[in-house]
Amino acid sequence: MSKKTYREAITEALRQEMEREERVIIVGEDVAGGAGGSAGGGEAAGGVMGLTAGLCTQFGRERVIDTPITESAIIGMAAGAALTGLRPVAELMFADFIGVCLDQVYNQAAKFRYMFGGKARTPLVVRTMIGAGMGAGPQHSQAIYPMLTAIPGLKVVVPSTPYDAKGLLIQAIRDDDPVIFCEHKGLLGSQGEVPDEPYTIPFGKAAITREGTDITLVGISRMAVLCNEVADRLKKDGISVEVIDVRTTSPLDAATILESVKKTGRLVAVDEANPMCSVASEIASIVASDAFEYLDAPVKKVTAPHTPVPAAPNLEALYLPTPDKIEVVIRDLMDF
Amino acid sequence: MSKKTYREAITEALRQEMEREERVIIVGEDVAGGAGGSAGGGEAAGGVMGLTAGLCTQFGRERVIDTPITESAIIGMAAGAALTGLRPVAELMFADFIGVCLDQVYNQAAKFRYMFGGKARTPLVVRTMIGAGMGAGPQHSQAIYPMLTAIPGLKVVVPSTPYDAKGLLIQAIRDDDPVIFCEHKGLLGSQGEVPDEPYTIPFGKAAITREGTDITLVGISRMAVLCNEVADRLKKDGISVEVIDVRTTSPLDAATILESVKKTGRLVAVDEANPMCSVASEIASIVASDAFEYLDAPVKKVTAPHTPVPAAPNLEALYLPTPDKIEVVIRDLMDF
Amino acid sequence: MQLSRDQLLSAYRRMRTIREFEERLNVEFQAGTVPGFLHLYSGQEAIAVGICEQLEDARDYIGSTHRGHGHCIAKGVDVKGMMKEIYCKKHGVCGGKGGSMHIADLDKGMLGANAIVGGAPPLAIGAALTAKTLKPGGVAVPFIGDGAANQGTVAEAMNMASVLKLPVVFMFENNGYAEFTAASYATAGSIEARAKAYDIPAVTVDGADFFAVHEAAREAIARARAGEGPSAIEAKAYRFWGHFQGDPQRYRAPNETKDLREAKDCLKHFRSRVTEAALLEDADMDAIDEEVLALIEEAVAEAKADPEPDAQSLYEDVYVAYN
Amino acid sequence: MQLSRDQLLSAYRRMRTIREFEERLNVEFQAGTVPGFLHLYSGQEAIAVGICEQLEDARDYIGSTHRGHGHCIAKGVDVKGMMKEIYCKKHGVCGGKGGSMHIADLDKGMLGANAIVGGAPPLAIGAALTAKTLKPGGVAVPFIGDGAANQGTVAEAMNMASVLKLPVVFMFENNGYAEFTAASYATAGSIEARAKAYDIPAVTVDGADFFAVHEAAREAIARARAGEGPSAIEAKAYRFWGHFQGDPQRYRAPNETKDLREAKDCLKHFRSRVTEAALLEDADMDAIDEEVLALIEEAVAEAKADPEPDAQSLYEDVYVAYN
Ligand SMILES: Cc1ncc(C[n+]2csc(CCOP(=O)(O)OP(=O)(O)O)c2C)c(N)n1
Ligand SMILES: Cc1ncc(C[n+]2csc(CCOP(=O)(O)OP(=O)(O)O)c2C)c(N)n1
Ligand SMILES: [Mg+2]
Ligand SMILES: [Mg+2]
Repeated sequence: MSKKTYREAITEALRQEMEREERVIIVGEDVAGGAGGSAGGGEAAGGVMGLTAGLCTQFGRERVIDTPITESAIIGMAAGAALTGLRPVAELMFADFIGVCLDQVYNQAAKFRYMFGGKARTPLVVRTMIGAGMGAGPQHSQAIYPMLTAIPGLKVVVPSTPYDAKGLLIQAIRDDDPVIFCEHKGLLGSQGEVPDEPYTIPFGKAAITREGTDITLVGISRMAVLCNEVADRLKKDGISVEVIDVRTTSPLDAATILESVKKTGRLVAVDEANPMCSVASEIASIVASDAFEYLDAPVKKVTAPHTPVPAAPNLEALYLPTPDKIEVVIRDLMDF
Repeated sequence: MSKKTYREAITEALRQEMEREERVIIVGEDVAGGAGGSAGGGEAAGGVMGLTAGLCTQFGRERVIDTPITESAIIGMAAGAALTGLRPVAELMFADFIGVCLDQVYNQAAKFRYMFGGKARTPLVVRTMIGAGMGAGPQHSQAIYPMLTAIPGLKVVVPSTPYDAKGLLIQAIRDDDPVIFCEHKGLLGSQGEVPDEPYTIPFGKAAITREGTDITLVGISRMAVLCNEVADRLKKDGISVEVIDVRTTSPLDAATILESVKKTGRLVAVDEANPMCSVASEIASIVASDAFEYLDAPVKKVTAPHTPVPAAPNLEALYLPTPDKIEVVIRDLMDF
Repeated sequence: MQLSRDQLLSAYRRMRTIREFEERLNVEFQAGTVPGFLHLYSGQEAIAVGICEQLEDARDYIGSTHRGHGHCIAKGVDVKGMMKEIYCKKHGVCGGKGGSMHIADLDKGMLGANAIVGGAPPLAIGAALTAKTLKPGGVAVPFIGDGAANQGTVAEAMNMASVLKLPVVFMFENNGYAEFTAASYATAGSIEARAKAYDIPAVTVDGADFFAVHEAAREAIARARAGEGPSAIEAKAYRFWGHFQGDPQRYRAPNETKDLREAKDCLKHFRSRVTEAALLEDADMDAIDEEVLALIEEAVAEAKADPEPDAQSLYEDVYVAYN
Repeated sequence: MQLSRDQLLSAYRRMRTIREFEERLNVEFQAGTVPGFLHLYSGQEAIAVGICEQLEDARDYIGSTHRGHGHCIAKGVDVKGMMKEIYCKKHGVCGGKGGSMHIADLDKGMLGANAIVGGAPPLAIGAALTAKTLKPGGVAVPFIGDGAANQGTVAEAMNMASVLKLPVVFMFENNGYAEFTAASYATAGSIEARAKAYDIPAVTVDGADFFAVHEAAREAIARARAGEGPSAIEAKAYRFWGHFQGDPQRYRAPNETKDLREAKDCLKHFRSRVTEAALLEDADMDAIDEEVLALIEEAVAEAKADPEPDAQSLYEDVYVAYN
């Protein structure tokens, strides 16, 4: 156990799984970096955010494969490799780029097993960066996991802590189904205790990160961090908030959420995505269906507005859910 | 006014708008058909379903443009043309193909106006075929509008009758924002009264197709037809069902739905899409948030299961929501 | 290269099986017994068989298209299982959940028909990556129509295969049409030139000539197995039917398909070549014709008799495990 | 073709403006005053200017990339409005909502920088379709990097433009790198050959040579205006900075950028060409240098002083009308 950043936790998970299993390979743009450059090759970057740094040196360019900028070919190649015996971890640099390769994810990888009558295994992991807050503008800041959560055959992982990032990524790599692993760029530098040895965290098991009795607050990815902050803040005012970090949006741990709401009678779901057809909407609909009798107040969600992500930092700050916005909704519900 | 099929209503809307406005053009695969063929060109098909039949003869190949099978280039070209002064209606043959061209829809066309500070207009229409029930298999049968509904900057239209198809398509063509127009393949042959002259139906205005007082049933696309059937059936048993056909999922007419639920106290949302992050979930979440005090029973949705669409007709029939399945949920709620 | 008698008989059997399978499906489709869309491969048999006869089950892969029956049969997928799948029955190779456009058999290295035009080439290069990494000498073959050749995924797959020197043979089947649109209209320039522009050696052959395809494929496969990277073959092909069954083919000159069946039938071509060279006798092939006829007859009968998939299977096999 | 004195001065001014704009942004970025990602165009000025000087505002269009400042300036977008946009301020050309990677000015025929690699070429052919339909003689120019050249969208756009004979000039800027990866590794074969494989006439020129670019562009534009369809130009380009500001460039030989600034500076090349040929004098250009310096100085000062966008604007302009 030692303090590590989210970024380090991810790199460590990749390294340990590559050490454990030869068939784990990494493919993507600049995942090694420097191929063909005038400096004479060698490891140049390890990804734009350095998350695969050092892996090419350790495992060689046969297992850490730089590709052209062709996401359909990257994800498709990884899916085809997964279908035939490798365990590829493909990097989709920014999740916003899903638009140029969605077919290979949703019509191909996610459907193989079903379409082929249960005979396929597709141990594919797509690591990708989500989220706003870095001034990266409308095409590099989106939280696109809701549309992926909707896709049968896919699993969607949204870790909020270094500990979860490592354990869930190792699970993703060992998992025999296609997994989208969403790394929030606003969390890369965040720190936490992370065991040095490999471990897995099962999919579909939410984490209760704060116990409480007055209201249930469900957070996704970086929003879970905000939820904890709000819970700690409100505790001082005597409002007991239970915080649930979903960890994976597919499978979604409805049981833990429902159990909590049955206790608290109130729900707020916090999602960085746009509001319509969001995971927050999904959670709200499940609670309104299956815990209706226990509800003491309307079911609420806090999300980004129905707008693209603006480039201007002041607008981007307004765009994002914040502890203050969440607090207002909670206080309203407590007064209901 | 005369009886027309959904298919005829669509063709008529296209023809009348092309007659009215020179800048309206059609692009897509085989929208004319027969280009370069040994029969010596001429109009050969008018789309795989014949929805653009006759238009090439009337308006010429300059305005009804056959393209290669390259959906990114088709939708992107149409978006670029829309941005610069044309009013293109692009055909994405099956909605399932969104996977190979999503970027041009969601990162490009839908974001132009916002990213460019309000200076762009993108009068783009993408007509596309959705839905299961024809034995077309997992990659030709999906109801993918939820992921499109989530996208700010886009409008999503889901007509369920010939009347709505014509009025909403004309509105779509005259609209200055990008619109996805979802034609349900199971409705193409359905008939109804349709005015012969052009008319528009505004977006964001749901239709109350059955008035009732006991329960609100909201349907999307072909599901609205099923909802009407259920309402008629239950009327005989003294259950008064109000049916709302959303007509457009973005904008979504929350006001009409909320007003109805405030009257009935009960909601079932019926969606042919997979359950997670569906439009049904969105509707349920809105009702649980904004009409909570009026609810007498849990908020329910009836959707496809979290599986791909199976090819086998018997499984496909099980996959789809049916009047029987809807009826069971309603009866349960009435007993609540 | 001179093929052995056994090789010739095997090739003829596969081609004949495909033809019979497809022609029979047409009859059944007209009778209304086959669900879904149906795209027949009749006329193109020499292409699938010309290359697949040189592939192995365990280490070689193919990626296919919506017009995939011929590719499947050529790669050794069980004909009866295929027929049941096309009928969407319980014992179909995909349990009835895939249907005509999704037949796959991973044990045979068959990565699936694919209802997304251009969907398979990225997957096929992935199988080539597996071969390169785990199965020395293995090769992957995506089949690509003249229409599909325009999809961006195909360009991307060619570039990737070239950059990573993957053991791939891009097998283009230019049958002159994509749906109702001619390749002469929609496919600009030349497919062969496109491959070459990615530094991929490419040749063009007559797809009605089994021996021409076989020879081009032999060289390309050898190159791939030797670790020298991808190749491409553009086979001129002849689609005897419409795009799908039910297509009235108004875009084609009235006699076009009839003429093609006369002049460009790979089975006739094969038969005359091998009999003229006295490699096989008509009787050899007549016997195969009979056997194949019986096989397809049985396959159809069994498919019709097979039960529908169990209701429960709707929910099965979405995931290996969802918890 | 011999350019007039005015044309030469105009071209020099634009190139110098781009260079100054970018070099100053680097200084400001290092000082931490610029938000977001920053991809500078220094070194490639002759390419944007070589073609855009021959385009008109009203009927000619360009589609750009993440490295779009140079394209914008060359197409006549207001420099001060651009600077404010990069600072994400209220009076930026996109109201601060686009930032560096999304600068657009439709009145100038500038269809937007684009943060999606390969995003713009499909849009540009759409503008070409508009030109063909509504604006006779108009032409559209997508700029495409060596990395972007591999994206499927680019292949699709080339094929579509060729099939529909659209007035497009595909302007490839091969600066040898896509991020940290060399074109020699990732871009197989030849870009020029790729265009030709779609039946698109193509040439390769030295992008440091304004006159070479100008001449190739002149021919391509003339072809487009005459209704003869698309052309392509591959310009060898030289990226003076890293991929983005902050890139330590470990993949490049230590002296590479210094050497390029010596040997491949389009401004130096231009100056020596025009002075040797006695077309302009050093003093003419020195004067422009001074004016440009002052302009950029002002642009930065105004950008810094400009207010942030109003909070309300977060919700505005998602739609023309949502009801
Ligand atoms: C992405 C996508 N676009 C369009 C289609 C519809 N479609 C199915 S087959 C086909 C024509 C394919 O032509 P080609 O590649 O030449 O193959 P062929 O049918 O001649 O075998 C089209 C347009 C599809 N299935 N997928
Ligand atoms: C679809 C997509 N993939 C990847 C990226 C990340 N990215 C931004 S610029 C770039 C390199 C582009 O290289 P090139 O086209 O040569 O242009 P240059 O940077 O050299 O001007 C990459 C990979 C992106 N923005 N969009
Ligand atoms: Mg074809
Ligand atoms: Mg480059």
